[in-house]
Amino acid sequence: MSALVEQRAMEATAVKATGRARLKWARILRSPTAMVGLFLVGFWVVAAILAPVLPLYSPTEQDVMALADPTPSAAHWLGVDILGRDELSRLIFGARTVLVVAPLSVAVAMIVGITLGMIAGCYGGWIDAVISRLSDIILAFPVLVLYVILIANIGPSIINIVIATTIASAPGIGRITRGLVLGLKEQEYIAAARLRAESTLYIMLVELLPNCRGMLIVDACLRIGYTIITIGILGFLGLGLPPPNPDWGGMVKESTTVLNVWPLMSVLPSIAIVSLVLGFNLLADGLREAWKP
Amino acid sequence: MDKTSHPYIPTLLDQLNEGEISRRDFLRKSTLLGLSAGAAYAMAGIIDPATQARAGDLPKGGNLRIGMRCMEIKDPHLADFAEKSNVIRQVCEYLTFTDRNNITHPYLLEKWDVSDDLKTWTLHIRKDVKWRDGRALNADDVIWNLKRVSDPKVGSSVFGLFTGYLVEEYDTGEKDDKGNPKKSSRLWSDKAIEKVDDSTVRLNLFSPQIAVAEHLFHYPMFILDPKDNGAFGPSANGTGPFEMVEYTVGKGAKYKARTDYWGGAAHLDTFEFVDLGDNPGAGIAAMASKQVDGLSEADAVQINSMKAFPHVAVHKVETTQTIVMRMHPDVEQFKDKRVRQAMRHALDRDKIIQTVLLGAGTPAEDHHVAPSHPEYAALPKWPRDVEKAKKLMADAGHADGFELDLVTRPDPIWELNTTQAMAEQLKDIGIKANIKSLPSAQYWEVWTSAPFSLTAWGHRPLAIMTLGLAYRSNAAWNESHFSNAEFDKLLTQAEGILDPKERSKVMEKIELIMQDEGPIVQPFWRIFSTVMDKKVQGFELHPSQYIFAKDYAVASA
Amino acid sequence: MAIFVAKRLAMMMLTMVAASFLVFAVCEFTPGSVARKSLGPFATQEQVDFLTKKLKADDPLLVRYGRWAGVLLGIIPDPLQDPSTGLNFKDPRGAQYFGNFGYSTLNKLPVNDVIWSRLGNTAILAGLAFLLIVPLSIVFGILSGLKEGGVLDRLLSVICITFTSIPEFASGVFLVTLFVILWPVLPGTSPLDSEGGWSVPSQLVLPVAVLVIYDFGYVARMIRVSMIGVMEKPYIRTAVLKGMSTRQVVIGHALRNAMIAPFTVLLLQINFLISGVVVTELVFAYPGFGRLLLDASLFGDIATIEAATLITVAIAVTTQFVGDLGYMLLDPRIRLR
Amino acid sequence: MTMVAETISTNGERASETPLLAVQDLRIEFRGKAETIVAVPKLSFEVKPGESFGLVGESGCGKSTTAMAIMGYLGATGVVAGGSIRFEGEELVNAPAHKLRAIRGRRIAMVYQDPMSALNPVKTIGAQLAEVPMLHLGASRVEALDRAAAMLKDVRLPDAGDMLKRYPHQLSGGQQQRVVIAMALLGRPSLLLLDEPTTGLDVTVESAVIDLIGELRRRYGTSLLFISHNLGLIAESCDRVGIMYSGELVEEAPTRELFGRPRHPYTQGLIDCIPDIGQGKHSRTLAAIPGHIPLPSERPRGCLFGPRCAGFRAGLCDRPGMSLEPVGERHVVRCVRWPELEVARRELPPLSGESAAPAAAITVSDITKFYHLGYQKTLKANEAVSFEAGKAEIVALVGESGCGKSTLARIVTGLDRATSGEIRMAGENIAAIEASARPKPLLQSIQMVFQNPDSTLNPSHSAGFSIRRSLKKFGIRKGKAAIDQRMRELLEMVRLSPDFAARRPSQLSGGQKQRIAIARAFASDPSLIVADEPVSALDVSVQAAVVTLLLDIQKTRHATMLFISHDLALVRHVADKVVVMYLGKVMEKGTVEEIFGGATHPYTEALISAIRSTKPEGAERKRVTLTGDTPSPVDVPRGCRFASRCHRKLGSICDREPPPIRRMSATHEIACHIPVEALETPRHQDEARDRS
Repeated sequence: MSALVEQRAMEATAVKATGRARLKWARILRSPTAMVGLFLVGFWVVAAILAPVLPLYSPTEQDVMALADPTPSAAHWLGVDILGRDELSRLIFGARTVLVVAPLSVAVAMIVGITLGMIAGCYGGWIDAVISRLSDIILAFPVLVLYVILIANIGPSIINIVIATTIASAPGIGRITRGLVLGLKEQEYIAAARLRAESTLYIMLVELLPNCRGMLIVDACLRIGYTIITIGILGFLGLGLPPPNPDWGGMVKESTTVLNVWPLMSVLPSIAIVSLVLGFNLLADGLREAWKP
Repeated sequence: MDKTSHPYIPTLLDQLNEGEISRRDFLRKSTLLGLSAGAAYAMAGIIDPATQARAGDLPKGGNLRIGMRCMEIKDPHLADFAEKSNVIRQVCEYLTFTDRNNITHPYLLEKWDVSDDLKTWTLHIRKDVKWRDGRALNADDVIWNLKRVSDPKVGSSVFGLFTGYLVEEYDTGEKDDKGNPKKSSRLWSDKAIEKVDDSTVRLNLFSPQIAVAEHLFHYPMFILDPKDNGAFGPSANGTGPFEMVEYTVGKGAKYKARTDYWGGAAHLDTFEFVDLGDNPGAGIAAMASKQVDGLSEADAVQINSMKAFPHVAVHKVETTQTIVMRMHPDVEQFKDKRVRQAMRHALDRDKIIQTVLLGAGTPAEDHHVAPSHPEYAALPKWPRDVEKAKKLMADAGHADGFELDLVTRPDPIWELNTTQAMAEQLKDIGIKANIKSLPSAQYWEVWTSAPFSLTAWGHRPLAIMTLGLAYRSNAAWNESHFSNAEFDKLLTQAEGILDPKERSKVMEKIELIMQDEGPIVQPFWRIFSTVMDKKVQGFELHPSQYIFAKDYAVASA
Repeated sequence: MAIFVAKRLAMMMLTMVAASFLVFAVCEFTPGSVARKSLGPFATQEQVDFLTKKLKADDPLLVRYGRWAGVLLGIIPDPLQDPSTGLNFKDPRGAQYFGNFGYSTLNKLPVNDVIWSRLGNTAILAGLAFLLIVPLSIVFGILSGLKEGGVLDRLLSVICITFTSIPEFASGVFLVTLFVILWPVLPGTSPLDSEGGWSVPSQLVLPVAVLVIYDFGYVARMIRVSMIGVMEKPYIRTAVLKGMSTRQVVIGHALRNAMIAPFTVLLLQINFLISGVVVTELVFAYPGFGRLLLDASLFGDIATIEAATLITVAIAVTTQFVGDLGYMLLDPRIRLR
Repeated sequence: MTMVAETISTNGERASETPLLAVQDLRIEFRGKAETIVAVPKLSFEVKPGESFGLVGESGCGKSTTAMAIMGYLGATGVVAGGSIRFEGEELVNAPAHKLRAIRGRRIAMVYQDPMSALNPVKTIGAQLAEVPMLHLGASRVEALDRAAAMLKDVRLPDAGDMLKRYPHQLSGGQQQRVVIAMALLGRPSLLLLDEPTTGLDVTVESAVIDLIGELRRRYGTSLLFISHNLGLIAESCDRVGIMYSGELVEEAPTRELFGRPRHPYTQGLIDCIPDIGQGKHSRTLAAIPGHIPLPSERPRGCLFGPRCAGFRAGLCDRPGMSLEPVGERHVVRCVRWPELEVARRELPPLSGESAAPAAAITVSDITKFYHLGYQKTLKANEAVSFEAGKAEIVALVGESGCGKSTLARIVTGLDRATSGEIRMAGENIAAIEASARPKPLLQSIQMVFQNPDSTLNPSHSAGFSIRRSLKKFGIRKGKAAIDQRMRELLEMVRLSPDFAARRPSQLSGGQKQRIAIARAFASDPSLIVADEPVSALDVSVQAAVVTLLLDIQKTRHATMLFISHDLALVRHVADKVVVMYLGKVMEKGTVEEIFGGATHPYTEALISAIRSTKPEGAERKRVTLTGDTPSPVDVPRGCRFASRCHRKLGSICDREPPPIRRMSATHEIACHIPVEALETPRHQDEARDRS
């Protein structure tokens, strides 16, 4: 055995020895990066789930009195927005939207992308060629342009954002999946499965998919982060989810005009976006580190 | 008093003296009837703002930069945004000029004469007006322009204004695909626009119209050089105070003052528009960095942000600019007029003004006639009454309310904010309006077809102008599909009544119809505002958002 | 080599055809007709119908696409420029020439009159950003990849991840607050002329900074991953055990290998920057390509959208091609295969 | 403590001669986040000037880590936690960086396993070589390149000038390793560390590299620290050998002494594990060492080998603090029972039974497999391969990498399809039917044991998963209970306790994974097993156990087996018939006796000769050293495929014409231009011993 391999094995044992029998997920606990990410994401998820039961104002209720001084006060802890709506409530309810739309979009994109990638990787030949070429074409579009053209033309709504995300992300996911499948396809356990008359579908779902899981989860986290940014950008461009539902990007857009007098109005939703995206990015990074083979 | 003055003017003066009409009414009416603005102002005992502006010794020279969207400007007669007309306005001019007090003056005209029946308008063109290429402005030029905007093929919005007194609809005799007779429009007669002599043009109307002078100041109604054939650009010939040097869509416009301008050279040497895009924050940033000396417009929220800048002066003007939430009375939910009434009762207008405009507005009364309109008739106010509104809803069979898409657009942001504020208040009577904010271009596509929508209406000096465009049955811009025979009759009647007192009586009826069964909920009249660097002098904000750079000057630092 | 280039060119053509068709199809969803957009909102329905017929805008999608492609390739004249439309649209280049992107219904100008100067402006912005992103990301990536898990790696990684998590509009907002309002040392907008009292270079600082902040972290992370991989490679051990210093090893052996994989990523940023500038250009009122594209998309100006699409796709495919060539230069293993 | 005793025992005799390298009480730890792993607890040895010292052990025993510690290169987590490493009297542990840099590459140089990855792919050979003299000898670039060229000549690389301009990937594996050796020698080091320098190279290439190392060592007088798992290589290349087990030295002695009279049970076990080329299938069973090497965290008390040792005595062998005890001249051993155990050495029983000539179970005729790689590029993996295997027979396919043996295996199993030719099994031609198109009974009757234990089981599923799946899919048992029952039986058959079924592959050792794979292959009761290098990735001590197990099961199940291997010694031990392949073509086929007996193909001869033996006398065998490397299968020689490397090449006919098939007997065929008589002339080998 080569020294390097031996050394790597030793190091790996040192890192993993205690976690051998445990679930992969448990390894996250030892990655500070992942933990910080998990905390940030968890914070928003919990806030979003609890939003209806928390003692918050309605996110659309307009308090005209508070507009006199929209900065934080006892009544409105984080102040109010440009229409006198409670900022804290809008941030938390805004999390609900983004935490539904982004993961949902990515989930749909993942399903489509993984399916295409699996098919391309497993069957190869002209099927692979067609799928790959189509992916190349879509990937040649700059992502944001794709979003703007799509959303500007089909209009902003949750469904349309899901469609746009799917079109924009599925080729990338497909490509990653295809790459993983091409690597795994030559593994001997796949040959063993073929030799026991397993169907291609079975091989894809049971033999291949679980082994792509790690990479795909990491990728999904990154994509959710990116989709949150994209939703924010669409909101900022006025192509976001329709008002009055709180939308972080839209909140920034609404308040850019009062930046110099009431900076909190745009800074707070910006921080919300950054923290959530950062959470997903850190989580992805931590997972990648923790699951490094 | 002028000999040639209109016979009705003494009556007006009496009414003024007896307090039956306001000063402003007097000014408006008398100038309308051809009295010179200077004379009218003198009779009314106030100082003419035009002379006031000129009175001070404004500094000469320098460059002024104003931040404004710079869109396509291919055909001035097709300009559909005030911004587009502002770009052209520095080069090309109007026959008339309506000042910020809604008083209309002759401009490229020396004066106009109106027949007693308000059907014959004689326009006397100034003889000292020269095109940039040195040629004098003549009647043929004016006729070419008037005929061009009256041609439906050109597609100018002036066409809509002329419809009903200069332009008529006719049956082409052809059938369309469905077998319906094809209709088209044309000037009602060969004599409709008539050349009297080289400097006189006569308009022969088939129905009386008092707003002709105002229509001639409608923003696309530029007088262009026929040689340019309707095209505009840096090389375009104009009568205006500036020559356009450079124009880049989305970037900006540059002008150089003409030394030979007929009205006396502009104070400025050069003038610029700088495109700051659609991001309202950019305007503030540009002002903060002094990259521009002013903005063409700044909403109340922007003003609020900039008023603290030491170098910035805020300019405001009361306008009849407004926004209406309009319903198609032919859709299920709005069929019953009680629903529409309920919606009017549901509105807390002061709260909306406070929230959206930070107070910069006055409550409106759902009939699209503003207190500043000369024909305004005061009616009892409709304060917010949710109980009454709910009862009306229940009576109309909508006790549980209903849910409907409400179409609006994301820019300018005050429109969207108003939509949100109104939708929030409608919730209280059970109407759940799902806001659909469409990009402007798409919004204009569904503008008239969406059953429930918000529309901003620009400033117009006369209420009948708007009412005729927007609420007369089958009118060009009848977005609300409102159709009421009595309303139409009353409106036509009002358009032909010169006596403000008399007209107010008709207007009251019109207003009541609007309040009773009209298709709109109207929250406010907007106070229009903008900012200029304090070094900018001679700037007066025009309610139509018009920029007249020739009047402005910059103090050297 | 010739075969390789030919293949790539063919692929580029195919991609452009497919992409332009896809955009054409997507634009079908936009309400509104070319005729209405050309004539303006106040034209009578009669006039719109006339022009629709004239332009044959009711033809099936494929026919119209074919016609558009024909105009582009200079096979047929641009129907919008036909005098009989009464639109008075005139392209100084003529109505029929190769590369005719047609007439913009938004700007009422030939697309070629508008798009190239905008692209030029954006190229300045993107180019400057790229020039900063490359060295910054390489330095960050290499330094943090040198010793995975080390203090420096942790620190730089946190910076990179945080920066990539800041959307452009947020950093734009932050930077404007700081450097325009609170401490006014930079101009808040970038109209690209110096007459507002600020030099053009000073107007580029903030937009470039926004782009760099958002993008460099991502590239640095890619380089870091690659660098970590390289540093674990046996040939690095070979170099170290030859007696070379860390510096010699990094410069002499690791750098070039570590750049092979991220090279494509780096080049892809050109692509991203050229069109990903929409937000930045909007925030800073920068007269660029991104804003044009946004306006065109919102207006439904198909000619401009298509032109922008073709240009961005061409840039994308070209950078990919350049990426492949660079890849070959960097990695002798795949030379001329 | 026994430190003093150890020092004396290893150093005592020739204390006057200062060692070149003295490693003393070395303790190496890897400090992970979770815990610390002691890779090497306490290790002492030395290398004398001019000496060649071999360090032998299986994977994970710490031999390579030790080498890295000497170079001061233990990575981010590795730490020398105690002891000293002295080189020419200088302490290397915790030496400052500049001092280490001055030593590395100059006074101690290293040759690595896998030369391809040891060379920088983006720099030319010249640039990489020139660095050494420029760095250490103050040479200018031109000078350095001159020296590099000279050194390339010394390592027998042709056309040195051209070679300098090439990139590593343009060189063959053997050439790359020569470059690495040249690089190491350019600094004129006094000590050369060889870390598995030939693992991964084909046997014929390995042979040449080892010869080169020996020659260069004599020429330059460099001391060697030779690290390998291959006892044969060590036996032939080293003066003195240390055997390592789980981080400890268990025995150390001069080579002849160590292999002649091994005292430690582990050393003995290792030697017994290795099939001897000199011995045929039926001479003896392979002795397997039970159990597996303990993880560093699971080291037992006392003797580390205790749990696997037949001579383990509780109370004696599990006492801590075992020391190396001298057992003879310069011979030390870490075993308290060595005197008793030496007497009780095992005699290995011969394997019983002869198989009669059976009916053909599978007939492969004229199988050809071409892969079209692109324009006018064809990879000829197999060309006209024919052979047959009788029922319950073991046919070995032998050859070096690229010979097409694995492709053939894939075609037989249906993982790939033949371009042409026939494979008849039970009368049906299955050559062109891929697995997905094969009927279930056919799939069931052919199963495969794969090469790589790390990829043979799906890491996402439990070890028992695929066995259960196989039982269910082929309907071997119905119902969950019956399937589980059968699975337990199968696990028992491969000597694993039933609770292994629930374990994850990541929790299993390589040997255990291969056992599971064997159980899976036999789950469907196949009549043909294709075993593709089933043990080549395993440690020697485990290899023996797995091979023995495979043979046992094959025998009891009467399954036919295609045994694919590059290891001729193992083949000789396992097979009934042998097919020798080279570049997709069959060179020779015959019974195992015929192949290893008299007349053979020159290639077979080279293969056999390349095998290293631990038997001291083996070193005196005259070797056949082949030149060059196997050509690419895309660009095969026109005539005899082996012509370009053949040491018995007749002349241009070999290059021009495909060789005729020489029928040596009914079962023995050789494809060669050399006439039958010439082929039959006795070879250099001592054949008398073979037949014993």
